[in-house]
Amino acid sequence: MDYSAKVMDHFTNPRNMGSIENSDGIGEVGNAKCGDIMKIFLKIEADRIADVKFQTFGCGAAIASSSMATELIKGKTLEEAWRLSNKAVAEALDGLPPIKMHCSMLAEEAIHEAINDYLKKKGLEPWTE
Amino acid sequence: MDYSAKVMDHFTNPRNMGSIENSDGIGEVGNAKCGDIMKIFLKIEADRIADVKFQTFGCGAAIASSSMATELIKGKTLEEAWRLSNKAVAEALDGLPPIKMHCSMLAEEAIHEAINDYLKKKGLEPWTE
Amino acid sequence: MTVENTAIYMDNSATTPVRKEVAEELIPYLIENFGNPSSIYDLGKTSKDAVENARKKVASAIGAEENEIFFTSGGTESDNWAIKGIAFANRNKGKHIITSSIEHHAVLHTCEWLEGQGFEVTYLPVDKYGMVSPEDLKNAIQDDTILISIMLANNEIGTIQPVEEIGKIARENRVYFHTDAVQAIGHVPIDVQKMNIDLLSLSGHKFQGPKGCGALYIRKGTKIETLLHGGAQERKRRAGTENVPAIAGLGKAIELATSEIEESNKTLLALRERLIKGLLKIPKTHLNGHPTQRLANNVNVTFEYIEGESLLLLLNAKGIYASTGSACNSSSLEPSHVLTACGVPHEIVHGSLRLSLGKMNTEKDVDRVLAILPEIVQKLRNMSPLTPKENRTL
Amino acid sequence: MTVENTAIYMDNSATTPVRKEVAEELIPYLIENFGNPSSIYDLGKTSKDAVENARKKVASAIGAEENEIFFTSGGTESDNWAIKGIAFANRNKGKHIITSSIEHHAVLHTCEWLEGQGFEVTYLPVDKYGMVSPEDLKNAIQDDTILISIMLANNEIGTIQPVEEIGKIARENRVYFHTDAVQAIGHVPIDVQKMNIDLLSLSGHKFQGPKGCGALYIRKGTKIETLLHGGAQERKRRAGTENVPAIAGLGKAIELATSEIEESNKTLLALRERLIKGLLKIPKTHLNGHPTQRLANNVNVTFEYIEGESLLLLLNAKGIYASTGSACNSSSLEPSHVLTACGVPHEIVHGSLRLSLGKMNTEKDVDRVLAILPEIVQKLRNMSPLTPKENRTL
Ligand SMILES: Cc1ncc(COP(=O)(O)O)c(C=O)c1O
Ligand SMILES: Cc1ncc(COP(=O)(O)O)c(C=O)c1O
Repeated sequence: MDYSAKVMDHFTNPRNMGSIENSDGIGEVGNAKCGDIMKIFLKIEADRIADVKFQTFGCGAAIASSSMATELIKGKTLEEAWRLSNKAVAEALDGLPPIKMHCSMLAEEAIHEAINDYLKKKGLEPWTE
Repeated sequence: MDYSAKVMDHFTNPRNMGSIENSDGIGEVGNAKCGDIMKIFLKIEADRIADVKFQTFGCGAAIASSSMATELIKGKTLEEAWRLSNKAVAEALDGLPPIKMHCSMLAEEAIHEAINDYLKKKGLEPWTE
Repeated sequence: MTVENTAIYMDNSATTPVRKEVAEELIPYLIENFGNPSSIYDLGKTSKDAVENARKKVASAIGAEENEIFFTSGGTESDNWAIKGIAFANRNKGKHIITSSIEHHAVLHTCEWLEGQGFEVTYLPVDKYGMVSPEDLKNAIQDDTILISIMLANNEIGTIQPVEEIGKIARENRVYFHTDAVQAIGHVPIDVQKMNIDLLSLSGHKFQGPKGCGALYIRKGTKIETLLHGGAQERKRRAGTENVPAIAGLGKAIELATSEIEESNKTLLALRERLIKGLLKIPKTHLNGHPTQRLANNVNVTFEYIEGESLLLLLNAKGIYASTGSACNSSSLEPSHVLTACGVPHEIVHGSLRLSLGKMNTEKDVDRVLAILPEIVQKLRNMSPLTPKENRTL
Repeated sequence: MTVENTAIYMDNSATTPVRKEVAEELIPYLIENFGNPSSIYDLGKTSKDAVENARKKVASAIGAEENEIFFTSGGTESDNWAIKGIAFANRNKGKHIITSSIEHHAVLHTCEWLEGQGFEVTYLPVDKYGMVSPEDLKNAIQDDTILISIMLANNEIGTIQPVEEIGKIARENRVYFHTDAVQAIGHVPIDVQKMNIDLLSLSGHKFQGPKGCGALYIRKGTKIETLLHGGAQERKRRAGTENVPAIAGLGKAIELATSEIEESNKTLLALRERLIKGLLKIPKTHLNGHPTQRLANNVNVTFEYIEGESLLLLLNAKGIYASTGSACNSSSLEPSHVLTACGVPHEIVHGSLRLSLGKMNTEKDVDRVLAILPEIVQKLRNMSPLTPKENRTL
């Protein structure tokens, strides 16, 4: 597999792996049938991502994308986190094989789900764009 | 090419190669289009083949067949010579590749032609069987 | 085995290293004896002899006659030729082909292509062990059935089909029988007479022969069209300058592999059982394929909750080379059609691991794999959102 | 050159020995680096890198992009794939194919097979030098023409076609243009852009690469069907485990061959002209093919009154390896369709001799051939009933 050193590093030593008890928002995307499930746990403080953890069932790219994406949004405002694109995740990993780009998509979507879960719990309108 | 040592010997050192001035019978078969022409010259004395020569345009098997066939009929009676089959020529050569069996056919036919040429010149009925 | 000493190669169903004896057979035909077998001169004759000598060895390895063996560029070409060749040559007789749902893609995608050309294909189901049922086969045969193509042994799960029975049914119904024996050579004794096989595919690199070279056995009298048109090689049925070095190597390899089947299977079987027993100690682990009717070198298990590609990457990091049926490791992003056909649920298919043993593997290798795997599986399970609490350590 | 020292190999258009540098490139992939390029682990990666590295070299040798190069089992498969692949993929657009009457059988027999599948084929005539006329080509193009397949250089007579002009005509008429460049690689500089080539076949063993390995260049965006169905190799367009050692060797060979064209052609041209000049001193001898638009390594003459196979046998006895277009030396018992298409009378076609030069040939070799040939020709002429008195010495 043509993974960059960065991907291999984040795959082998994933950052922010695990779950958060009493998290403020959870996003879960993908399905086992396709071989990829990504679950993101957020701890929000003052509209900022105070902590983030992930659990991933999936390939090296999926795990590395989860790890990198959580690193990239940690400490950011919700809006900044929302704007994290899958391309940015892939770039931060020094690229992904074309066939694996959907893994970075999954990370973007999981973050969106988690943020909206938080907003919904707070009784706010979920974001769409 | 899968030629036997016998074929190679008769090809490289053909016996009875050449022509006979004032021959008693000449047989020529094959055509240049197919790549094989065999010409047999007979000298007949007292219904026996006193001498025989050949000229051949053709492959190794054609030349070897000519050489072997002429060897086999030299000194024989006309009837004996007539009965020389292509199989006998091929066998005497320790076999021919299947694709080259027609070359031994040619030798048989050339001898038949030459004998009939002789018979016709003598005002006799040509043989058919 | 010359992979760096610490590495353990357990992917022998994917490919194998060329054996030393095979390399020695092959190399002289690269530079010294490089003649074209079609050439009339001595240098050509040397090459032709090498090809015919190899043909003899292949024939004798499967109980065929020399003039029934045709060299190809590998298992894929052999499968394509057998199936398309029979289909095109017999379409006035019928348009129906029977195969199984666990064939190699070289068979399945060829059949699918033929469907686009107006042929009708029945894909027989298999049971949970990957076995085709002879009853199902009988029921599937139609008046216009022209070909049955069922593999001898499966490349993913190692299941060995009841080929002799299938051959008998084919013969009774006067339908041509093709078998993909690519994985079986060197593991299952083959006799095309006894097994009523009309066409058989094999591929050199699966039994320590060279890559890019295989053969198709075609029973004398079989009506089949040519796949590669051109020169008069292979008795005008398969064109192209012969790959002399590879053919010579394939001949040597099949001779060695088939003469050593008994001995080699004994060793492999012991390793296989040791490996399976150890693997099944890992919780939530299942064996795929048939428990006994399987290749002596094939182990295939699924670990619940985890995905195979990441498993392979972690194994690779430890110098262990294996393969998986996960979609994430396939360029088609489809999970193993074989495991799926065996009824393994999709989410579990992704957690499959194939360890295919070879001549070079030792008991020590097996034990090392068994020592390393549990912690890797656990690491991934701890990472997975699917893992129930009781299977987590973190 | 390691043929026994006394032997002179002048049949380089039939095949060539693998070059030392190529063998060195190739051999490590047999035993050590034997991994399957589709495998995820390091050993697979090494193989994949070798394949991609070779792909780069092939691409750069013909001015293509890497992802336009697909490895095959040789020139024959490349020709079959190009022609059948285009035909099947574009048959809704049209059923007409144009080729020439002097193509290699890999092209001609493929076209004939397609005629049986409902396609229509125009076989363009050639002039006495074996040249296709661009005017003829223009006139042959119909509304439903989907493919033009004209070889770059002929394997028997070495004639080089006006490919750039043909490419231009194809482009102007929006017809795909395939060229069989099997004999041209390493002798004719090729640029698929400048020459407007859409598909190009090549074969490793014609330029000191390995046998059983070739490539097809397919211009990006070309609508073509797969010929060998199966696994996802070669970006899902050509299935089958990659022949890694051979592919690595082919890459090295094409790099060497194309980088040395200028130098090598200079040497070969001098040898060729020396040889031709000497041969034409033998009475009733004619040069076949074009006097100048020909491969630097090709000499093809006919000697009247004699037959080629027996000529080759006598040359072989003297350690000279060559070839002929005589029917007697072909398993089809058909004389050279190329010489026949050039208008050489049948009886004379049989007396043709091809001497194709290579890297290993020297001026000394040429002179030895020129010393030996006249007496051999004379020996056969003395034996032939066709030889007129004035050409006999016996
Ligand atoms: C069962 C089976 N059939 C066919 C093939 C195709 O063989 P190859 O890749 O040598 O063309 C393989 C291996 O990939 C196989 O395992
Ligand atoms: C012009 C030409 N095309 C195609 C081929 C076929 O190549 P191969 O025999 O490597 O398949 C050859 C050589 O035999 C050739 O000379």
